[in-house]
Amino acid sequence: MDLYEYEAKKIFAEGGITVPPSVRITKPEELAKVHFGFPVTLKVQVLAGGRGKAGGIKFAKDLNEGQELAKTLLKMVVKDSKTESLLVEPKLNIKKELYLAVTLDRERGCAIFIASAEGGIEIETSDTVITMPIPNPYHPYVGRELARKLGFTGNLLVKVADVASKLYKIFEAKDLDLAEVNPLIITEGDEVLALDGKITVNDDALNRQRYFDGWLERHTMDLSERERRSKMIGLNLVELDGNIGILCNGAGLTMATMDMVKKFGGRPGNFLDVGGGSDQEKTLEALEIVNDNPECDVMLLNILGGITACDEVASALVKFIKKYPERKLVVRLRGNNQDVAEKILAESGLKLIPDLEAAVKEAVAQSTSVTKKPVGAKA
Amino acid sequence: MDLYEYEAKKIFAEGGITVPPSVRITKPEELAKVHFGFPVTLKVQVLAGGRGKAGGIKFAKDLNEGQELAKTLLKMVVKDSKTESLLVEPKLNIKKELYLAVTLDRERGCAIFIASAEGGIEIETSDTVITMPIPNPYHPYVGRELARKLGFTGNLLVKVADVASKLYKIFEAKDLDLAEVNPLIITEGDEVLALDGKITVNDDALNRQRYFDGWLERHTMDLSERERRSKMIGLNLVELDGNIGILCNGAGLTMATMDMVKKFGGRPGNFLDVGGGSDQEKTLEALEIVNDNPECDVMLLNILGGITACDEVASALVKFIKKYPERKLVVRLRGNNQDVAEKILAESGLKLIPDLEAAVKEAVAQSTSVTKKPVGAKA
Amino acid sequence: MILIDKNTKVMVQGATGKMGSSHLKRMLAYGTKIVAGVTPGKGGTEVHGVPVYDSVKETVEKTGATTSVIFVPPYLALDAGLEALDAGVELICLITEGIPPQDTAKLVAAVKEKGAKLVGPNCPGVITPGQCLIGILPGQIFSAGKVGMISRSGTLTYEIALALTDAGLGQSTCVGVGGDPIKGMGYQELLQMFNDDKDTEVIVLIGEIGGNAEEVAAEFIKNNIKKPVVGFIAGVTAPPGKRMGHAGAIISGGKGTAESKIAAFKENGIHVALTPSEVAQMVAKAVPQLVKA
Amino acid sequence: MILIDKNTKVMVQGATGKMGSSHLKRMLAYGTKIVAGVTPGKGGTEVHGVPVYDSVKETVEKTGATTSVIFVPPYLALDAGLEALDAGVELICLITEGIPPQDTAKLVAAVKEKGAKLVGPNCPGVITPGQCLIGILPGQIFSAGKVGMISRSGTLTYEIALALTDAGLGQSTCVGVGGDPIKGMGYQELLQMFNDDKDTEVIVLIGEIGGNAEEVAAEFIKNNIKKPVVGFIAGVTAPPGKRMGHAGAIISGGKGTAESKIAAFKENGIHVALTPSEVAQMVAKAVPQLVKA
Repeated sequence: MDLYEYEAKKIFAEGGITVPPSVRITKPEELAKVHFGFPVTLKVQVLAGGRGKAGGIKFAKDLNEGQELAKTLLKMVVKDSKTESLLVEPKLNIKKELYLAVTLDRERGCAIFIASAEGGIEIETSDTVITMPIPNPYHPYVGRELARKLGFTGNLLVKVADVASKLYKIFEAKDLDLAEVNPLIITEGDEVLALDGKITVNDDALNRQRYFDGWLERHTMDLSERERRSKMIGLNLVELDGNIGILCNGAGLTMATMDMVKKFGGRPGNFLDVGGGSDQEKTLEALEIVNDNPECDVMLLNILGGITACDEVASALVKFIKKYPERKLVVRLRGNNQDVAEKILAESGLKLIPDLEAAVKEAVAQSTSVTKKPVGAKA
Repeated sequence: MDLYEYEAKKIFAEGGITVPPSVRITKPEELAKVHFGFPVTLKVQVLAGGRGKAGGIKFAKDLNEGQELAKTLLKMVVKDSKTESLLVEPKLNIKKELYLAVTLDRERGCAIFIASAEGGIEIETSDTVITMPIPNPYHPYVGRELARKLGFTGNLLVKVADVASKLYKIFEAKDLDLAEVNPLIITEGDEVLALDGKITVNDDALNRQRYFDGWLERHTMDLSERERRSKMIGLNLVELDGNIGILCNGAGLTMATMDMVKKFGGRPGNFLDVGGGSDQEKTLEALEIVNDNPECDVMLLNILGGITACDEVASALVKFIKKYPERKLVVRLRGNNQDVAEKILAESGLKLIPDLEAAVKEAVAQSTSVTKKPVGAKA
Repeated sequence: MILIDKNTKVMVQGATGKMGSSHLKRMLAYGTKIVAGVTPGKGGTEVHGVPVYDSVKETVEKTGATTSVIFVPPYLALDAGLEALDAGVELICLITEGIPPQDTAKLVAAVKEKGAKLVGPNCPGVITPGQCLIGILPGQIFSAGKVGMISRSGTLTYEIALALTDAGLGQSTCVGVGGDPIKGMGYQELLQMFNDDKDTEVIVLIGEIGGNAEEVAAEFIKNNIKKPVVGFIAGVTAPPGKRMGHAGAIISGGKGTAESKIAAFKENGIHVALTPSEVAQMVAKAVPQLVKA
Repeated sequence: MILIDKNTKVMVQGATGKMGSSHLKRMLAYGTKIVAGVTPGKGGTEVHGVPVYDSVKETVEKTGATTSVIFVPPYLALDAGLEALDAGVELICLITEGIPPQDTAKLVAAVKEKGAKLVGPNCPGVITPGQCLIGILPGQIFSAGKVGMISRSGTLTYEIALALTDAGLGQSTCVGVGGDPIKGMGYQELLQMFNDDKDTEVIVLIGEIGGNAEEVAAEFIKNNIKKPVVGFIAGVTAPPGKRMGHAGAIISGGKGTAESKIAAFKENGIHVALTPSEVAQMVAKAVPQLVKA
């Protein structure tokens, strides 16, 4: 779960990291609440990255200019991500900017610091980046070593090290995937502040992080309606721009099926993994979600019944096809209880194709031949 | 710092360990506040152990009997420890009693569980005791292994393990020297409750355990006035029943000096370690405390000036002897700046004995010859 | 074969739960030597005829089990894994999905310290066909032979195993390493084991988008692996920035694409198949002597 | 000699504090090879002519120091100790008093894991007379010779060293293990080192009330130590249940009495002295050839 900048900063502040004073507004007239005087910075609160480049950060010299800017900014959409509010902060005198983040490193299998003495950068493409594995349990000397490697000495070494330690503590205590301060700034007065930040909470930890209870819903507002629906019932849907609706069991098999669709000349319309051991009801819900995509011309169902019973899937299919008799449907089923499934499907006129490549080719053929028409439920 | 039972139980409850309902009273009439009905158990809240044997735990069948008992109990003193209040609890139906504690083990250098399937016992003398080292960081399987070794199965295994895990978490989070539940009881309904408990907070951790801010003063009320005074200025005084007041630098040397006093026929009146590198002022305060003991006939000062400068000590002695010219004082000084000290002392008529055994023998000789008389400050 | 064989003594942690008990039954039916189940508080009972104990330590003492398959819920998995390690279990197969990765990181560190082995989490398990199956793999799809398989995926592995079996190419051992970003055994360790295994003649490596493990493995293969390797990468059509089912399957910051992985394979002399049936064809071509008449 | 000699390169953690800097000066004056001080944020400065660095790692890289004496405040000691360990320091001498014992326990565990050595906490340090002094011991009291000393106490050690020096009995190395209940090196490890040290001919063991380390050591001496041992126990007159200065010096539950320790010494053939000067007499008697003319 990605958090908004203002939420990340609240968490930083609770963890002892200094952030600038700020006011969050959702209407231009609320700008009058600003207590720290002008000029100010106005920043759109969106979940997508690249907000600055997209024009989502503006400076206003007075209230008038600020309110004019706020009107436009509040309506802004950055990479499909809607502006939730604006964060207003004073313009600060910056002496130096840094990048500082904690995340999990796949290769090392542990948390790491990622840092750079250049701030506000695209960390993926910078060549001034330092990474440092973090031992568990954490001890403050690790943060000091990081500050030293960043080239700090004296008081600033101690202060930057302190921020690093606090950032790790937040990362650990809140089960984050990412705790990023970018930039961490040093003011003319040698104050160290988090000027902007990003936090990603690990989705699997949400049920034990009571702090985030009830947060998920308002952090999924950038998802499509079907993606949200899937998320709520525990299915993983990713929408694509093709016309073959795909439904498989298992993430790897779903991706491989999409890839084969493309290889044989088709265009996958989505990724949908119904997971292992899904029952009739869940399979039916998944079928409905794929069906609801207006771009979907053909549906390709690929179930390798290792643990999943093919007959359960077949029964769901029969119900589905009764409701949507005009839906083009290519079914590949193989594995557990395949023979029973075959019989069930034959009765409702559905052909089962046990060979995966044959099934994919059939779906592609149907998708390129169909004339587009809406497929609704049977009246 | 030892806590009262009611404080320990409050901490247990905050840590998720079930304790019986209770009411704490400081006056007999407050017994009317009891909300769980009679019969009840009345327990004196004292810092000393052995309260039960001393008659500090009584049962009352009704309010009348309870108030009568409370009157007596509130005045009770157990091993020099004054009753601070009474804890009133319902009488429970006990199916089984256990002993369960977490403490640090010197030999293994880590925390350990100490447990016994017999509760309410003198753990030092019991032969049914299980000890188990606790890994750091802690994980709940350790508690389950303990419960299993105690002979539990089924639901009780899970419940007792859960109490063990919570007890360790409290021990760690609060920097305790000892977290003891004795007895931990199992009721007829298989509820697991801490019926009595003892907590010792590590004194060195008090400055980082904000929870205990301000607790120290009311937990030292069993100390003598001079022991408290010493504690407040960071000196370690232990009062004994002899008549030779002892003041040394270093704990080991102080004990060795006491031992020599005894070996040569004298009776040490106290243990007082002024510590390493004490200055004039602190040395003077220490001299005053020893001097204030009415049993003290002779004072023996033994300073081995490794780091401590002998001349600093000598200057303090000169001031002291001006204030208390009649005080019998044997001074052994050796080490750093011994020559300067010797000169300073000679001027005020004090003889310095560099040999330890000679000094101890001199103090013993003086202590057995003096006629007792109070030594006050010079008018 | 590697990791497990017909003599491997296996316990199941979380044996009395719904998933644990149903897979315990399947594993038993397959012939796996399941010697015990472990569920705290259920000691003394039985699951499908297998005795249940309260702790791993007790289980190890009483049964000599050296391997544990774990089915406990996500937030209890770290504790279960550490309990197994502490009791001296040598191989842990962690099936559970949805473990917070900081927990996994702690378990991985402990596994390294003890010199034990961890497969998973979020994995289908390990099978040495005809001898031993631990986890949730469908045994009937696999057949004994000389192909070693390593995969980040579950059903895709079955699909490829099916293609191999259909083509008469049995497997020595198949290891599903799991779809999480932080995990136990990785490609290199297993590649080395298959390289050193006399029963394996060719290795199939099934990767997917996310991270750079395949790129690293490709170079490792070039420098260390003497046996032919056939690779497959899922996710050519996956869009960037979206998690594709597995926690670890995500292209982020332009890294972890299928193109990059396929290129790395090709540069390092690894055959790359584009469909499951192509995997079987390439294996057959690489080691024609393996194909059963 | 054991642990330290004239070639030992020593750093001082907490070198710019009041205690750290004054003892750094004393150690330098004694001849100890102090190569650096460490204080985060003070890197680039000097203390008594010795360069100060910001981290132990940097210090090790730049000076090759293998030993660290730590003077930081109690709540920072665990971090300082772990920093030293992580940077590869082999011997840590932790002077700081008042460290919460759960912190010490964590440090002791890390020391064991790394195979390093820890003396202290709450200890006076170590001296190999005439060669190297680390800690706060008064160097002028000691003299070079063949007596190895191990002690839980500070000034009592000086008293006994003084008696030995006065009697012409110099010391090979003296180690103050510290007065805390949880600590680094203990009697057995040091006894073994002195036993194996060609420069040591007799060992003086200075114990005190609290715990049972002396009882355990007594049996260890009987079974393993070939050199004569003279023991001394402080606290014969200490009352039960009272902490006598040192955190570890307490008789509790009837355990840890001086009587018990003295009895254990005697039962295991260890000479027991009752006063500091008696220690010197017993050493002289045990190894008369050592007494200087």
